[in-house]
Amino acid sequence: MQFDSFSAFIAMGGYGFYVWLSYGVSLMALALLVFSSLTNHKKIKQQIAQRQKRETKLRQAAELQNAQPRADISHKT
Amino acid sequence: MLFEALNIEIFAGDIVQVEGPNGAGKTSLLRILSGLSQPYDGKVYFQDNSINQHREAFHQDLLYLGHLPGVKDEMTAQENLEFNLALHGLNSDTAEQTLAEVNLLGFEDALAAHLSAGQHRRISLARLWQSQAKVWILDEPFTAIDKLGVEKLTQLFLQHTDNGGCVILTTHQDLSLPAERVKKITLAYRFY
Amino acid sequence: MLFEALNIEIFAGDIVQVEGPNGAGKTSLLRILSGLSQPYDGKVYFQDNSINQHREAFHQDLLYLGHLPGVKDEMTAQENLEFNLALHGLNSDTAEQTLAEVNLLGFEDALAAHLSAGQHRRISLARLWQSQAKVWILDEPFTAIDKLGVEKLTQLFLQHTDNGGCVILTTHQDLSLPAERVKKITLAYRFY
Amino acid sequence: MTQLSYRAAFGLIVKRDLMIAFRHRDDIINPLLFFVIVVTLFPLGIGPESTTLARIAPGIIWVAALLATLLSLDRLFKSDHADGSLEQMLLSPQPIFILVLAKIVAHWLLTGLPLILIAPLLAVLLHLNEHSYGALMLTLLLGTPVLSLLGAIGVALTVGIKKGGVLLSLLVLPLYIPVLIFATSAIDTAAMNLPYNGQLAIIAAIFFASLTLAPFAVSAALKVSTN
Amino acid sequence: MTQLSYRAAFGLIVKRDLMIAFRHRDDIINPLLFFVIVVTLFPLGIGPESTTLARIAPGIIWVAALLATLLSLDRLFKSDHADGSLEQMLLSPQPIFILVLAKIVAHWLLTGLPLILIAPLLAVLLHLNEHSYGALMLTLLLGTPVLSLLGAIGVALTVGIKKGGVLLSLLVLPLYIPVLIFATSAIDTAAMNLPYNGQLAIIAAIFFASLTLAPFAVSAALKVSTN
Amino acid sequence: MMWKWLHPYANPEISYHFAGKILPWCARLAFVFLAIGLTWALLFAPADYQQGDTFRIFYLHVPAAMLSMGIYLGMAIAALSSLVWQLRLADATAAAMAPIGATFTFIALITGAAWGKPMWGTWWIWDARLTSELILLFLYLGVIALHNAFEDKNLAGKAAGILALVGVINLPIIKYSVEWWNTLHQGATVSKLGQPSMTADMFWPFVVCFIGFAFFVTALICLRFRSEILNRNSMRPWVRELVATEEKVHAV
Ligand code: HEM
Ligand SMILES: Nc1ncnc2c1ncn2[C@@H]1O[C@H](COP(=O)(O)OP(=O)(O)OP(=O)(O)O)[C@@H](O)[C@H]1O
Ligand SMILES: Nc1ncnc2c1ncn2[C@@H]1O[C@H](COP(=O)(O)OP(=O)(O)OP(=O)(O)O)[C@@H](O)[C@H]1O
Ligand SMILES: [Mg+2]
Ligand SMILES: [Mg+2]
Repeated sequence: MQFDSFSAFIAMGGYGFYVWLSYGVSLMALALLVFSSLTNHKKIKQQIAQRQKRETKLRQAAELQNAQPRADISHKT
Repeated sequence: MLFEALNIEIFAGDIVQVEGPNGAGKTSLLRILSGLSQPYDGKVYFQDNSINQHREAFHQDLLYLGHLPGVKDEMTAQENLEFNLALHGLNSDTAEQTLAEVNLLGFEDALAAHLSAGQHRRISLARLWQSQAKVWILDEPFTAIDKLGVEKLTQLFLQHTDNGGCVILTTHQDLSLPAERVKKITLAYRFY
Repeated sequence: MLFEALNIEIFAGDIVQVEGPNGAGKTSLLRILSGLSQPYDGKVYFQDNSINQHREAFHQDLLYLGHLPGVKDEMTAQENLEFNLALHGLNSDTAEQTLAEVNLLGFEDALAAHLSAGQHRRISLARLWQSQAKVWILDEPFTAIDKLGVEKLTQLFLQHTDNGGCVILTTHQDLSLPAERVKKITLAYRFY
Repeated sequence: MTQLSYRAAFGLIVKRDLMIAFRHRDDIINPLLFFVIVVTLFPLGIGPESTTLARIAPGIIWVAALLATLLSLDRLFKSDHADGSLEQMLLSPQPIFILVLAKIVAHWLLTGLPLILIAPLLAVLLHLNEHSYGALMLTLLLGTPVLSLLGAIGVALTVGIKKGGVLLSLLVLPLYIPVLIFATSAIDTAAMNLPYNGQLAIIAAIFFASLTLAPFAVSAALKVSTN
Repeated sequence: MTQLSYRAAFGLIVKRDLMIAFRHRDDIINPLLFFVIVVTLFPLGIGPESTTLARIAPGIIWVAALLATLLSLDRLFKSDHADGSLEQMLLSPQPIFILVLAKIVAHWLLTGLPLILIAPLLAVLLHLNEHSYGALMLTLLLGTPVLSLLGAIGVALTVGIKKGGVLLSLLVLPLYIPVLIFATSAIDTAAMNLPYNGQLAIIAAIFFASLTLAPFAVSAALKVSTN
Repeated sequence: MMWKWLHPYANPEISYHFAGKILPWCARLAFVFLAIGLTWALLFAPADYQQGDTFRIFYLHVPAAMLSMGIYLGMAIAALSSLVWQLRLADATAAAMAPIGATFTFIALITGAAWGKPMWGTWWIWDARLTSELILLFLYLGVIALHNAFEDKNLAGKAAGILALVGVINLPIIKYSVEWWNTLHQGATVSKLGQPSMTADMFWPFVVCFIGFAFFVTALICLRFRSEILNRNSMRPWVRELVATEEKVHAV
């Protein structure tokens, strides 16, 4: 252990601002990178799922449309 | 100089088809009628007022669709329609249903950039279903629209004129409307 | 994914009309056939060679016209046509007569910027009259073209196929051709 | 059909333009990066001595800001014109004045503001005199809106012309010169620890003048160039 | 139908591009004016002392040249893409390599060459050291073609993207940095009346390398971005 | 042949799952190494006799600087193999690497600046190494911006790949030119980057940190690679099944 006390550790021999600036900004940048990578991954999955849902909706709409004329005919006969 | 001594009066209930070969001046005429271009000579009046002097009142009653659809690629189909409606002071809450009218159900959330030429056009045409403007000026509204779509549009025009509106349009296709409903203005090709 | 298990063979003498509603994928299909887009999966062959591997030989025999006319506003109608012909290795001396074919007589020296939508399109279509390419791929060639022009083009297609060429085109209008001459590929709207 | 209130029409346009920009966040970041890159080109071309750099820093930062704004001006009306939306706006029943002002405000929010935020960083890179930071920020705050307002006139005039890029800069850069001169002079004065209120006041006057006049000029220009 | 010879195809494209430019002579004059205006902004932003100006003149002239080239790059492929001619060229039976090279050559003739011709004038404005004129001209002669060649890669990559303007500068400016550095260093060396062959040789090497490699990169990029 | 061996990994589905398998291991190793390394660096490594405690910045700065260049090289190699051998997965890899490399370049710059202020008295000088690191950041940002500009990620990958390659050819030229430029008009009098006398008790924590960062990078590449694969294959049945089953798991 190089430091006698916690305050000495924070002070970093008078260079605390620079050292903690470096460590702080670096950690923040890395955290941001991890966070954005994770959310990006999730977002892509969500988009794929959403598109799938839309397609089923469309397919149902199409089936409904196809079904309708037939229903009319059966009604008449 | 494309036309000379052209004197048209258009009444509520008219469907006017401007005809003529390529380059006859149809687009130029429609742009002048809508106030986008200034005529070389002559004037356009709407309800007895010159359109230049009463711009906002005229635009309140005008719906113009030109060669370009006016659809932003960066917005979704629904956002595009909502913006268009709001800009013209219309209620934009029912945009979703209106999109269904033009067969874009399911594409509400698709960015316009991902849609085909005809689908683009449909977004801009969707406004017609909500419009309360009396005068519709449409430059080749059927471009890139498939047959069913053309049919549906034609019916809408009929309905609009029945309700006291008027439609001025150009198209190279024949309108499937009874001849007595359509007034034709034929522009000839003038060799200056 | 717009189409799956699509397997088309096109022979000399065919006029193929690709049909389908807006957004069905007609443009996408034509762009893949011409080699402008790469298919997600699958291959295009011309005379038993993959078009990607024999690009120049294929392009020697191909004439593609897309949604955009490819006409420079800064050049005159004639210069545009001459450049287009020369680029494809054709004789550009008769450009003036060819312009007459598409009814642009008198506009040879007009800058393309001063021409109407349909006249633009005509400049790019003029190449068809000179083309010696076997395969014509045309995306909505009749856009903005008036009725007489459509008729004339249709006759040209017939003539081209009679001489052993083939035409692949999309259009939302009906072709005024005997049904047995036209093969149709109908793309349905696939809900994926 | 109801006539929108002016506030509502203004908000509608601003919201739309911001939305479009945020869809492609790069639209906001790229002009900024351009600003940074242009500033770094100068030390590379001129040499690394910090005294020379400090001497010319205000000029370089301001010239780079002018150029970055210039390049971003296209966003104002060009793409709206190309896809026909501008035509629709001109034909809407809203006063053109409001639409134009809204578009200019959105443009400043998307380019001017980020420039101001990143400027101190560039000042560090160029070893700007430490007394000058305040003046740099203040001149940018008052000056960048002027760039958007005057730029809008240029774009409106050239919107119908296909290759407007360079023509636009020819029209607009001369209009920017007064702002450039007073702003850099304010920063230089500040470096000597002297008061620079005079220059600031002039820039403020230019700002208010262009705020009231530019929208009218733009409306008129748009009507002409979409004819 | 005959396959055009490579020379004929090359000539056809160059002739066409020159013709289009001469129709709108503004296309040639505007980048030049931009160059001049940007250079004159600096004395306005920095102050008129001739020693400072002379010191920074090579850097400013070269940076302005980079920016002027950058703004003119749009002409290379953008408008051809917008009206469909690029598609037609890619589908022609000519090798893409030739077409691309021809377009780049035409671009240099229309922008690089005029820049070189007007540069001495600007050098006078900025009080450039009189020993440096030769070096300025030589570096521009060897350097501006590199700007066109590398720029073409950037335009080809962004041609399909709507708002490519600023993006393009992001891609291209970093690639321009070596030319900027060697050129200004050559001019500075010349000002001290020392030989600057070394720097010239390096610029020449960069020129030949990009002349042989850039057209391939451009062809590949065009195929991707028009897909 | 090598291709035979590589073949299964050219299949997106297999490589997606492969990346998924090694991801947690890399993440754990990264965590362990970084925890040890950074604690060591901050608490136990001795202060430099000249630079004092600012030397603790070294343990972030140098790994970040080295990785920033290494990742660019890796990206360019991936881009080359994608162009030459048409490996679609390779440009997914390249695309995955760009934001990571940019972040490390940014860290190298910030830590360098924060080190420079106490040591040289200024945040920034136009030194060769510093300048070329800044330009490297621009090159990364260009690749990322280009990649973002394309909607179709297959095209985006190809375009960004071409740019990355052009950039890598330029990188040595840029580096060389910046050095040349700087030695020629060197005016600043600040001390050059001092070659620190490395003792073992400074060297080992550095090595541990470096290994930790390397694992961290690998884990992130795996993660982003997986996203890229999903994005490019969103129409494939296996992706749809995968997403659908995960959706169900979430719903329950
Ligand atoms: C913004 C400022 C700085 C930047 C961009 C920067 C960049 C770099 C780069 C690119 C490397 C090369 C890594 C490699 O060779 O693999 C490096 C290494 C290094 N830097 Fe910095 N640096 C900066 C400031 C500083 C400062 C202020 C110091 C110390 C006083 C410093 C000390 C070192 C050391 C000791 C190395 C390792 C040298 C070696 O063994 O290769 N750097 N830096
Ligand atoms: N850039 C794109 N990105 C994603 N999807 C697209 C893109 N362009 C088109 N599409 C989709 O591909 C489908 C087919 O488009 P295409 O342009 O081929 O249609 P089309 O049959 O030519 O229609 P139209 O008759 O309207 O011209 C459309 O449903 C559209 O949603
Ligand atoms: N910008 C212009 N400058 C000069 N003349 C023009 C300009 N635009 C069009 N013209 C001329 O005006 C005439 C009419 O053009 P317009 O676009 O109105 O035709 P159109 O009837 O709409 O044709 P199309 O059916 O092809 O769309 C054309 O003959 C054209 O030569
Ligand atoms: Mg017309
Ligand atoms: Mg289509």
